[in-house]
Amino acid sequence: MYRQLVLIRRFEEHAAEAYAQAKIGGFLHLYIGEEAVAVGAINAVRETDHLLTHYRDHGYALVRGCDPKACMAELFGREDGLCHGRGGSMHLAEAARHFWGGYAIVGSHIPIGAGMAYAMQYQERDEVVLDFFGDGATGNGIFHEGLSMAALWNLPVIFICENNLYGMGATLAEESPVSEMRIKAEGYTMPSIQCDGMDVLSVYEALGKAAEHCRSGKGPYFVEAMTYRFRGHSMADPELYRDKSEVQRWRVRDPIPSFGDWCVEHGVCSSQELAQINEEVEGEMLEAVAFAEQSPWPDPAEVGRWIYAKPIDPESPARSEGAGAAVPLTSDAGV
Amino acid sequence: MYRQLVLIRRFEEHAAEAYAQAKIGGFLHLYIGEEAVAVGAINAVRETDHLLTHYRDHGYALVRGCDPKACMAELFGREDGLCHGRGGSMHLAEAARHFWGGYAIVGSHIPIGAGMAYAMQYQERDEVVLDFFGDGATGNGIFHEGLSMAALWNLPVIFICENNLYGMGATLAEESPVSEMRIKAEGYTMPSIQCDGMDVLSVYEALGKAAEHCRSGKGPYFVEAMTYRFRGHSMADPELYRDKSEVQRWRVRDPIPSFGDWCVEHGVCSSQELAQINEEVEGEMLEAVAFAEQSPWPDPAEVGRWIYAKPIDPESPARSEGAGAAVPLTSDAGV
Amino acid sequence: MSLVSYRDAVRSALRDEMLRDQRVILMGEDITGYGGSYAVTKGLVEEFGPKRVMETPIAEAGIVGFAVGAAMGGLIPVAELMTVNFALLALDQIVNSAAKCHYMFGGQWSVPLVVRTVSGFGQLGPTHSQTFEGWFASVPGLKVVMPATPADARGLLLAAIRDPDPVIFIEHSLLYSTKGELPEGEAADEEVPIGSAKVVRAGTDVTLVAYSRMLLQALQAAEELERSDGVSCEVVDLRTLRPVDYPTVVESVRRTHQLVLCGEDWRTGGFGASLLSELSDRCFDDLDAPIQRVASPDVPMAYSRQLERSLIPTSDEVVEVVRRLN
Amino acid sequence: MSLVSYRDAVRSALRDEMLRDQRVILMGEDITGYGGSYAVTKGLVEEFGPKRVMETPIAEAGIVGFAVGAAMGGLIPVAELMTVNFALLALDQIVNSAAKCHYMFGGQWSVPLVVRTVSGFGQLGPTHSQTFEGWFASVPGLKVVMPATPADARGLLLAAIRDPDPVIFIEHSLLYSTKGELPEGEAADEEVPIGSAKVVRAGTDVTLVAYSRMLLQALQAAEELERSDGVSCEVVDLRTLRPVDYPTVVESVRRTHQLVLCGEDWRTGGFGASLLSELSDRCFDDLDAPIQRVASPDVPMAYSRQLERSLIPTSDEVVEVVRRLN
Ligand SMILES: Cc1ncc(C[n+]2csc(CCOP(=O)(O)OP(=O)(O)O)c2C)c(N)n1
Ligand SMILES: Cc1ncc(C[n+]2csc(CCOP(=O)(O)OP(=O)(O)O)c2C)c(N)n1
Ligand SMILES: [Mg+2]
Ligand SMILES: [Mg+2]
Repeated sequence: MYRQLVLIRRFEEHAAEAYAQAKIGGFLHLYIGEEAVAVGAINAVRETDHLLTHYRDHGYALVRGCDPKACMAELFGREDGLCHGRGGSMHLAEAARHFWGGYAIVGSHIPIGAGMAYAMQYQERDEVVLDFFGDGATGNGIFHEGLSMAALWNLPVIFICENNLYGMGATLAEESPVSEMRIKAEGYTMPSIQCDGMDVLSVYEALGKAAEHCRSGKGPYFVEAMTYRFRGHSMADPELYRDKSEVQRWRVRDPIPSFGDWCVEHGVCSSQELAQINEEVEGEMLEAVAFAEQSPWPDPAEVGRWIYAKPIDPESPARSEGAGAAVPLTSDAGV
Repeated sequence: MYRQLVLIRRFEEHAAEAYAQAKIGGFLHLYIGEEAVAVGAINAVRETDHLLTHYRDHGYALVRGCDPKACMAELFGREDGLCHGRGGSMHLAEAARHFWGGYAIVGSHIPIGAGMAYAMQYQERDEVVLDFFGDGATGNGIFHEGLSMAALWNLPVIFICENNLYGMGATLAEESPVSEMRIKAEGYTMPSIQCDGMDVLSVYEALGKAAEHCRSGKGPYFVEAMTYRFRGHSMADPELYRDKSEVQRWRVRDPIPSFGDWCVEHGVCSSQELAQINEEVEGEMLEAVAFAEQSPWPDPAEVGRWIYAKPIDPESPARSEGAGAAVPLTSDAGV
Repeated sequence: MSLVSYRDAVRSALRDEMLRDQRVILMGEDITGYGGSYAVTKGLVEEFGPKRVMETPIAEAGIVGFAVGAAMGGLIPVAELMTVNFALLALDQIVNSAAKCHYMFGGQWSVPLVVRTVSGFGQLGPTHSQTFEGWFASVPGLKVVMPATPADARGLLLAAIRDPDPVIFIEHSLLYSTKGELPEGEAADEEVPIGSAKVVRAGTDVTLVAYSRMLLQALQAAEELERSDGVSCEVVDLRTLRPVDYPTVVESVRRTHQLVLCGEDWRTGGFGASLLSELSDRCFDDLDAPIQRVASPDVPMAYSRQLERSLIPTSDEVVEVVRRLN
Repeated sequence: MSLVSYRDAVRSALRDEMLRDQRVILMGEDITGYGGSYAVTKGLVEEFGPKRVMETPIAEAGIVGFAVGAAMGGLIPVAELMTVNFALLALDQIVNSAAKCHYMFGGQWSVPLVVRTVSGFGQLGPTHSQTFEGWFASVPGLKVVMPATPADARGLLLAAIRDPDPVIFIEHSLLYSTKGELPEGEAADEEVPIGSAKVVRAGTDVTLVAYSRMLLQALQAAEELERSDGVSCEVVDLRTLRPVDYPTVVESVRRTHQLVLCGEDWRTGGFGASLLSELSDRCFDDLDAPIQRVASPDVPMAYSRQLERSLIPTSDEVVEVVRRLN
């Protein structure tokens, strides 16, 4: 897990650098400071469990084992990107790893996660769904609809709210009538737990509990991870809405050194080993950036590809029905 | 209040009859069985307080004092209708009485009520908003957004959920993870109260409390009135989803005779007086129907009127700017 | 062959696909105990149980989002949105989730999802009588069909359910009780291919393009014009609104040199406008006169019977427009 | 006269109207502490306080519904929806509440409301780079404006705030830093009337109709065509998309006989299609060639820089289209 924390951190730092060099464009939302949530959560569940997230999605991808090279290439908009440059930073996904992607319309993936959990329940598959979103997302009606349905039908979905105290620039007090998001789960009589999102073990423990609950057929669970992003909302954020001193106070609780210390204290590994990990990861990241930079641009002639799984062209005399995948691709993609 | 209960009941019965004769078209949602809610609630507040409701809206209009003739004419789609036949049964409104209308997109008026309450708070007007909707509406995201905002900004709005156990044909158990809607208010830490929607005094009392709370600046309040509709959801409803015996059980609790009995028992009036009221109201209703029938149809040449308050016609050389109301009509309409 | 209603044709397609494929599920408001607000799903929950015929909360966006997730998880959801007016609430999920997933994730998975909804009117008032097919039809990633006959309703719904992409399937409330023949035997299982229009009446003087309820109006007008004016109308049923089968229309216009588009949508910005825009280019040299449209005036649908009548396009209007052309 | 950015022009209109009229309030996501996602509202909460500049939850439908209610209660809300993509979530409230109240309640009250939102792109990916102005412009009850210059941004926003009807005011993210002159002195208070287009460049050979960012592309193309080809383009800035000022366009075409419509919307069903549909009828006899469109291909906007570039309409494309005409 330490390696994963560092992996995310270094990935994000390199991404920020590439963004500053205009090698990455659009919106870039860094996960720096919040790494413990993805690491703790995803390690607490099985590889076959499903993940959906918001746009701040690099961390989950990396923890799930997506190739950092392909992730970086996606940010660079290249053909070797995880989604062939179509989606970019906000839309990483790898179906084969049950990582169903980052969604950029705030909250939109909340009912999607519920629906996927229904598919698992229906097919009697022993898999649960992890649906990550922010505190801001809980203000949207789609949150309510998704949670209502999950509770109503007792679905195996864990809603993980990363409460990082801000939407973009809106403070909790400005965006929500309650400052603890798990209170909102009460309206659905959904069990909830709060954990320390700066502490990978606290998250791990909470998710273990939630997953057990879900997997045993007891229905959805709500996890609130209290966390903080050290950087702006996105690279475009001037951060006018908070004091540097506040950020400093949170930086003291940086999840990486504190978990590193814990590892050393508990004899999990030595500080030499940690340093070694840092170095290895840094090497990997340099490789990833180099890979991304050398990856070819997608061919503009192919820009219309993938609009449909089964394109239909009434213009062509043969009518192209039958072309493309006739069977839903999901049946292949599963497991 | 007894007169109002009877007024609604008789109005609805005549409307049903006219519908059967195809004099009224479209959707017709009767309020029969639920009369005590509108009567108890609206009498508990001031005339200057504001009302918004869903499409099952005849009752509120009548209690607020809208002319039954104009209401019936609206159902008949005539020019003398409350809204000149443009809106019909689902969209009665009379701004001068602060009755801001029936809305037919389920839940859509919930944030509208919050916004209106904000306008009152902003203008330091001592008026509160009553926002009526059904149990089904609480499943929609717009409910969540409206309640969140009202709670966040501490607005003088009373949300009144008429829990009549069904959406259209969906039972509470099918549509909601909780069977008491006031539990949903907890997620916004909004105070709530449940009352007996078949008992006009119970509703009256609950609303009195809620209105006092709101008017004293303590923010929104949630009232759940447990009630039942004796007729189908609309005239088109085959009522396949419930037993006649269930309806019979509820009919025993008919709010009108029971409040009549209460009045007699408490010496408010004699049963002769009640009979007299029934007769008078029946006369009024016959008049209303006759009025509606004789009211002219709106002129089809005028069908495009009122699309805009300030129509702009780039086609006319003079350009029609300046025509129509330049000042928002609301400033006149308010008290 | 026996006559079957449009309503029963839709139901038969749902039922047969549910029998054929365990992955097919239905979900929507009032589709179980109530039997469907237009009685389309009547009896299905009794036959297939509540796991496959799901009563939902009144949460249109949630319904579609949920269906997207269920589709990604291996099911084939057919979500009913009670009317197209309420579909506005789900538009984000339709446009940004259903229509985008396959593209934005680089073709990794598709979203085999059908959204069934209903267009129509009948004194339903300003918020319940709108037509938004043009909006759906403008979105890359969606397929949009709008059948006019029971046979097409069945055949297109089979195609929609078997299609790996999200399909918006728009029925018409005033067609539910119309009747027609359905193919029987082996042919009963045949899809009507998405993306193919059909010449339903041959003619030589004017091409009328229509879909959904307006097809019936166009056919009626064609007969009237034949009888009274000796004008021969060719009538094309568009059936699919995205992708449009332009070749079939263009071929027809090449013969008739005159084109009238018939829809119930608002004149400004409706689907007909989109159609006209493309066809005026493709048919420029073949056309003797500007393409004409029959459409609704740019007015919210008023409740009053008399006002509504003045706003709904009818066969008479089609007749008039053709007469003005000739 | 000094040059002012489009961003500052919008802000100045907001600020001046807030100073002039206590009823004007702003609401939206990240418009206070963050300063507005495009920095338009920067400084306003400091000046007017949080009662008049309201930070909202991320609840687009709720925001617009709330604004409708506030308008009915006597205020004049200017609601910001961060981008037009998120406006989909509020579409029901825009179409069924804001646009319908005046009509369906028989003219009893109006809804003086402005929805400010932003169109644009820049590697924002498939869900964040869409153009929906055509959808808004098809709805009776709405007025829709899309200014291209700082002066029009200011003048139209003044008009929108003072208008008793709901106005959809669409800015363009790539225009915020462009600069232009604003009227000063008494003229500073003048509205640019909603519903009036403007001939911004006179010409004799072709009429280019554009709005928002595409106006700049059209002007650039016009210069290039003048210089390289000796083709004289008249350029019309539409400014208002509902109601469209057809007379100004028709008059221009009467002189030039050729018409090119320039937009960023999808070719199929976009606003340009609606425009073309109406103008092909109104200009049928004046046109020497079919009306041409510059529009986006029917493809979701891909993230990758190279792919995005291939999808965005540019002045080069305008030039090419005009050359093909001539
Ligand atoms: C529906 C919608 N509205 C607005 C936005 C713009 N937006 C992107 S992220 C964001 C803040 C989200 O905050 P939160 O849910 O707390 O997530 P965080 O970024 O803090 O993890 C906003 C307003 C959006 N993408 N989608
Ligand atoms: C957004 C939306 N979805 C669906 C409908 C159709 N519909 C009208 S009333 C209704 C049931 C509402 O139930 P509830 O809120 O309990 O109100 P009740 O009629 O029982 O008072 C439904 C589904 C609608 N009008 N709007
Ligand atoms: Mg946050
Ligand atoms: Mg109910």
